[in-house]
Amino acid sequence: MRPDMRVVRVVARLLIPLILVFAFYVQFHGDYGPGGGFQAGVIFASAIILYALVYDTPTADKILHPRFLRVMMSLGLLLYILVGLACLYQGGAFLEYDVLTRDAVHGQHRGIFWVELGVGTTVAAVMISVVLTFFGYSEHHH
Amino acid sequence: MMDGPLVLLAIIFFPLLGSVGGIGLHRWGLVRDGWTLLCAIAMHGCAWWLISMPEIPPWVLLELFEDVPLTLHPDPLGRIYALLASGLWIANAVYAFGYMRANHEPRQTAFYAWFGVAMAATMGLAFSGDLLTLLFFYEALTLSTYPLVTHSRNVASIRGGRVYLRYLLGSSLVFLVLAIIWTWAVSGTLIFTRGGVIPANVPMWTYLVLSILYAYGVGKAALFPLHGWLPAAMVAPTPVSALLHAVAVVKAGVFTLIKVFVYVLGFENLKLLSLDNLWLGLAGFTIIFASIKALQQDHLKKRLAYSTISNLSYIILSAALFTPLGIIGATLHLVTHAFGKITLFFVAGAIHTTAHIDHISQMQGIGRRMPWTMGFFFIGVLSMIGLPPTAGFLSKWFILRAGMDVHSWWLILVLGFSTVMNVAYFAPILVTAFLDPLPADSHAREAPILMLAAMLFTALMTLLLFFRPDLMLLAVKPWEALL
Amino acid sequence: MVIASDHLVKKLVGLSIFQTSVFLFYISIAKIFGGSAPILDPAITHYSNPLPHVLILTAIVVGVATTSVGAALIVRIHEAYGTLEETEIHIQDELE
Amino acid sequence: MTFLGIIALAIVRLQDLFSVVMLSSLYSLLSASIFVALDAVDVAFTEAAVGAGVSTVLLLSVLSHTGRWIRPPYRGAWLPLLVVILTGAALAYGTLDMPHMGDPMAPAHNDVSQRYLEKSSQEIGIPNVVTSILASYRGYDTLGETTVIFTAAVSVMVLLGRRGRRRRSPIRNRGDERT
Amino acid sequence: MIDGAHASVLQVVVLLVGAPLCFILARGIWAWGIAALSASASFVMACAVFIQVATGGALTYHLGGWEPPWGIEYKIDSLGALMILLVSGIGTLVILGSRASVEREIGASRMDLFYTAFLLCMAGAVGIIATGDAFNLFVFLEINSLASYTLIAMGMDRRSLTSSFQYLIMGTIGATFIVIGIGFLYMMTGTLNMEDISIRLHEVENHRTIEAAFAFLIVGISLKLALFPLHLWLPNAYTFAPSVVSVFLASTATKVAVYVLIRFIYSVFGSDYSHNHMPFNTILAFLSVIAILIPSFSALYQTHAKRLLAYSSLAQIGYITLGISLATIPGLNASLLHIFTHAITKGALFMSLACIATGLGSCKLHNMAGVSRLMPWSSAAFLIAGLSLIGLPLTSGFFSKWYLLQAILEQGEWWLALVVVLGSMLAAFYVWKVVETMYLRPVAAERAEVREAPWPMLMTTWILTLLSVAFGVFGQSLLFPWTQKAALMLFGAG
Repeated sequence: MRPDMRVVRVVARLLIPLILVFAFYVQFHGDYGPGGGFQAGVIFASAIILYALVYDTPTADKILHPRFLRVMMSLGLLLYILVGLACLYQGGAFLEYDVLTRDAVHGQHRGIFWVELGVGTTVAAVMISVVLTFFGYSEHHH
Repeated sequence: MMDGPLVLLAIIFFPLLGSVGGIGLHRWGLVRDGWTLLCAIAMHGCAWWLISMPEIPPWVLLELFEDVPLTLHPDPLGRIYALLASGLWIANAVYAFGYMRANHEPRQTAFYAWFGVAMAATMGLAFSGDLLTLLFFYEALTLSTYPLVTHSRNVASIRGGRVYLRYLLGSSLVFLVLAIIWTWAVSGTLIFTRGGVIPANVPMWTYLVLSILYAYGVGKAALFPLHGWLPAAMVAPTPVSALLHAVAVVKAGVFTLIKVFVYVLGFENLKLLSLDNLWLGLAGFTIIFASIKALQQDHLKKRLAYSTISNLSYIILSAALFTPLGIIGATLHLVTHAFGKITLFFVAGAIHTTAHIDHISQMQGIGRRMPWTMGFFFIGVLSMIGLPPTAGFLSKWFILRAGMDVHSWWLILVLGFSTVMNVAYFAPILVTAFLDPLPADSHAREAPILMLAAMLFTALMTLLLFFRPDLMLLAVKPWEALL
Repeated sequence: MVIASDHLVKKLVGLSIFQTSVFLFYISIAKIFGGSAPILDPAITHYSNPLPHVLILTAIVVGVATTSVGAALIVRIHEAYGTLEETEIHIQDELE
Repeated sequence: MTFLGIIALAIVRLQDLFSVVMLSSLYSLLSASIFVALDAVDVAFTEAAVGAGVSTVLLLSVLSHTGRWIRPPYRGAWLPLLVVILTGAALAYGTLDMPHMGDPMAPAHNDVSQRYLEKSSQEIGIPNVVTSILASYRGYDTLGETTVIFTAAVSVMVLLGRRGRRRRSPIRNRGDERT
Repeated sequence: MIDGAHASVLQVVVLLVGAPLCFILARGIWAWGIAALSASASFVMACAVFIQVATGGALTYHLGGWEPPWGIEYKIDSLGALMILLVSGIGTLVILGSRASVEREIGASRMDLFYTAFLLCMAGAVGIIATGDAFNLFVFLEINSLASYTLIAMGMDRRSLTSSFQYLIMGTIGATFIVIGIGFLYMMTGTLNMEDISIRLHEVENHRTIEAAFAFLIVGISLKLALFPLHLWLPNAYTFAPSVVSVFLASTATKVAVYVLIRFIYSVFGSDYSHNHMPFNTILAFLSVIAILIPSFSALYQTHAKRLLAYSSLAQIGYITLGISLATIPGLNASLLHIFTHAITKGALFMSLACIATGLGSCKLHNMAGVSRLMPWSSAAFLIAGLSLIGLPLTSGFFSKWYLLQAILEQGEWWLALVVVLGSMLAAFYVWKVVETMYLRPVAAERAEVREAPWPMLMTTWILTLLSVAFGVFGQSLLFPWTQKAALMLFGAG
């Protein structure tokens, strides 16, 4: 391993948790400031990608097994749809959050929260798995 | 009365029954053949029954488009045609049994099956009560005869089949469909109506365009330059050439044209617009052209094919006088030529079977080995030329009279010319067959009994129709009345 | 530009540039002078039109999705043909 | 804006894919900054993260094993150029009499968007209108968007996934000729 | 809201649920099971919607409960309902019958991915048809497109990759054009709901921006539609895609694009604007004529059965757009009829080829010699569907062409009629090229032991084949009333 890599790794070690925290902030603060599920997902992904860059892809794969990512991205999408179906179940239209709780605005809040979470999960999982697949492919290809 | 539709159904379904049963019985060749024959006879019986029936009201099968129904409505002409085709099918079936066996043809079951389908299509065409039904059975006939043309599946037959489809399917898909939809556009109906459906106020050129579209849409009528498919179709086994390409298919073409004259365009109108010149021109030219081509052929079946082309144009020529008498003449020739020509094809097939000869130049002296066969050939030739005592004389004479009535010198000229040509291209065959010495290595011998029987029947009919024309005229009466 | 280039990667880049320009066009629709970012605040009266922003957010996502698929295809094409020059690929197909 | 033009032109000309990719990421960074200037903070945020981030990484990883240099194009590209010009002309033609940029009276800023700005506080009750439109008013679009991303992931797995990728023997390559 | 209304969104959602389920917890056959299940469910929903529309008229559904133009609206009229029925019906049939073919061409190990992509593709198509919102249409268009790229890239031949890439570039350009068009429209009307746009357009109708919007949308859609000069991606895509994918794409993809075209021409811009404000009709008619003739000719020279059919598809698109270019109600009606009859016929043809490919492993003509002896049922299906493609009487092809010719002659455009019939003659020739090979050529010795395709594939094939004949016989009562109603509605006359 080239020595300079060690420096990079140390920096990365410090950086990655910060990025993750930031990602969660963006995820849950999206109602008030710019940002939301999608941006959060991307940022989260970027942290992992950074990890995969400074370490190597197999290690990243160990932490986030491709299969696990696969499940996560599907669950994100399903979560979104489930919120919609829940509204149906409550007697509203598809994705009509008002009916989720007695108070319409509160229902909206809840709906948006879960939906954004779904988006975030899917986006993060997709981004990570896509990039890692690219890296991984290029490795066992050559 | 309900038995009208019943008979129609019977006539259309008996051949299909023959096919299906034949496929079922394919293990037992004899039983299968017997069954086919049975169906043919039953069908012919129904055809007689139909002839004896009074006018049957049109029978609507279903409404295909808004106010465009599919109807069956057997008019006198259709009945005559049905009777003719079904009757000759019996003879042809008998002949085919002999021929297919003697030549060890493969896939005989499939052969008979498609033959049955083709007959059914012919019957449907004969009975169709409107242009769309006619179109349907017309295409069905084309497609069901294709497997028969390509029966031997060798390169030549595939090529022949390709030409066959190119001409028949192509011409009908382009011109006939266009003609029919055009007819619908100007008249709003496709039902055959005596005197035509085209309203009086349409301009002359519509008639002109429609005439041309129909003339070339009905490729089966083999008007020049759409005649090429008929020689190409001669790659088929002889029974096919005999029944389908001397009777069913080609006659379906002229039959369609006559129907169009009488029921769609209205021959009176065509006469008024003096479009008869157009038709007479087309037909006359085709006759002359075909006669000359026939002279050049050495392959017997090809020569017969060209003779058929010219005879088809006789029928059109006579019908295109646009007088009742002319159309009667056409009808008569449609019948008589059938008997004569099928005889000739039978003979050609017989020679092919026993002497393995297809070309005229190789037929020296076979008349001595197969006197019966060549005797029948002689009768057929007489009928083609139009000499007594054969049916051909009768119809030619009718056509001449019709031509005289309207002083159509063109017709008389053409007819005279082609008669001379008939002599010119048939006489040499007889000379070669009877007078030339037989080559030593020839293993020609008399044809199998089944084939002889079929030839005997058709030849006798050719004579009979001359001596008892009333039989034929009896069938033609109602048709005459309708015109 | 997208179609012109002979190289698949360039095609893809060109495509994404084209899309980004379209995004710009959309956002320019949304702008209102004197308006501010559409994050509600009692102090502010004029906002830029938020709807185009939403649309473009979606469009960007679609764009990156397309890019990733295209990139994956490029990798595989390179594996299968050993080149990314369209002309060469055509030649190879001709030879088959 | 002029920067963008220059970059785009450079991308067309360049023979070095690495710099092409870098420039394209610079391009999206610039446009992101423009987005900010146009009050589209969310969009800017996303564009920066995606255009400059993810796509760049992807394209680089592509280059990592397809090589970065390309030879100059074989054929002159006049027809495509014509197409591009036509497109540009059509765009210009369309924009000629479109409402002036930033004009609050423009039809685009009619009741529809007004409603979002005025009512969303009561109906949704969150300040970021973009989020409330994204997640609620047009939530179904976002579902679609999520599906698109999902589809992309599926697609990449099909093409490059370990289990997904089928090993092709040279025969298999030409599978269509063989039977 | 009553159930029929909910079904209008559920028919998409079940597919969207099915896809991820397929993706995570399904291997091999189970993937097929889940796909079949959710597709069938979606089909049932489609039937419910259809009945709803048939009895109660057009159906609207406010997603998220926000009334348009603020929220996204689903709007399904008689045409949309019929289209959805077509798409989900064919999709379901294909999935049900596809297993053997997928196993052979893609491999059991990738079935889950395949069926996930397939469901997404289907969901996209249905979503496009159902939505009443311009931008939502774009989103689902992209779902559909991305999924199709994926499916095409799964083909056996390596050329499937390049075809897919070519399609990706073309499709994305088209989609971007559509986005630009929508942007212009939004700029002038400030709304995205199609109905709302068409109402507000009247105030600003003769703005040049609108013309530009029209141009961009038409060009963009034509790219998806593979209308003549923009058709280059289609033959490759159809040829090298996995057989069952070709079936689904050939019978739905372009049809959906035509539907979008019709939506924008009639529902958004309005027939009057589209047909009378610009030389649109003339250009479209001209392109259609070329699209009918040239591809038909090139189809004659193809040596690959699937490619041959792909070219014929281009010609059929020509017929459809020709009907639209007449700018009359009968013309539009004819186009709609042809959309349906051709979708089913072409589906049957490609499906029978899929059967043959499963048996022979190839659809090259020279490999198909004498296949009728080995796979009689598949070959017979091809023959019958082929007759319908040619347009022989009592087949669905004849049915729609008849009305097309009728509409043309009504305008007195006899030469267009000539083009149409010439097209069907060429069709006869290229169909027969295949039939001849299948029936008359001798079987190669090394293929003597090839067996008929498994029954599920044959079932799908024959259902489609029989449908394509049935619509030729009973189309007047089964199909015509619907399309007629739709055409009247689109012209604002009904």
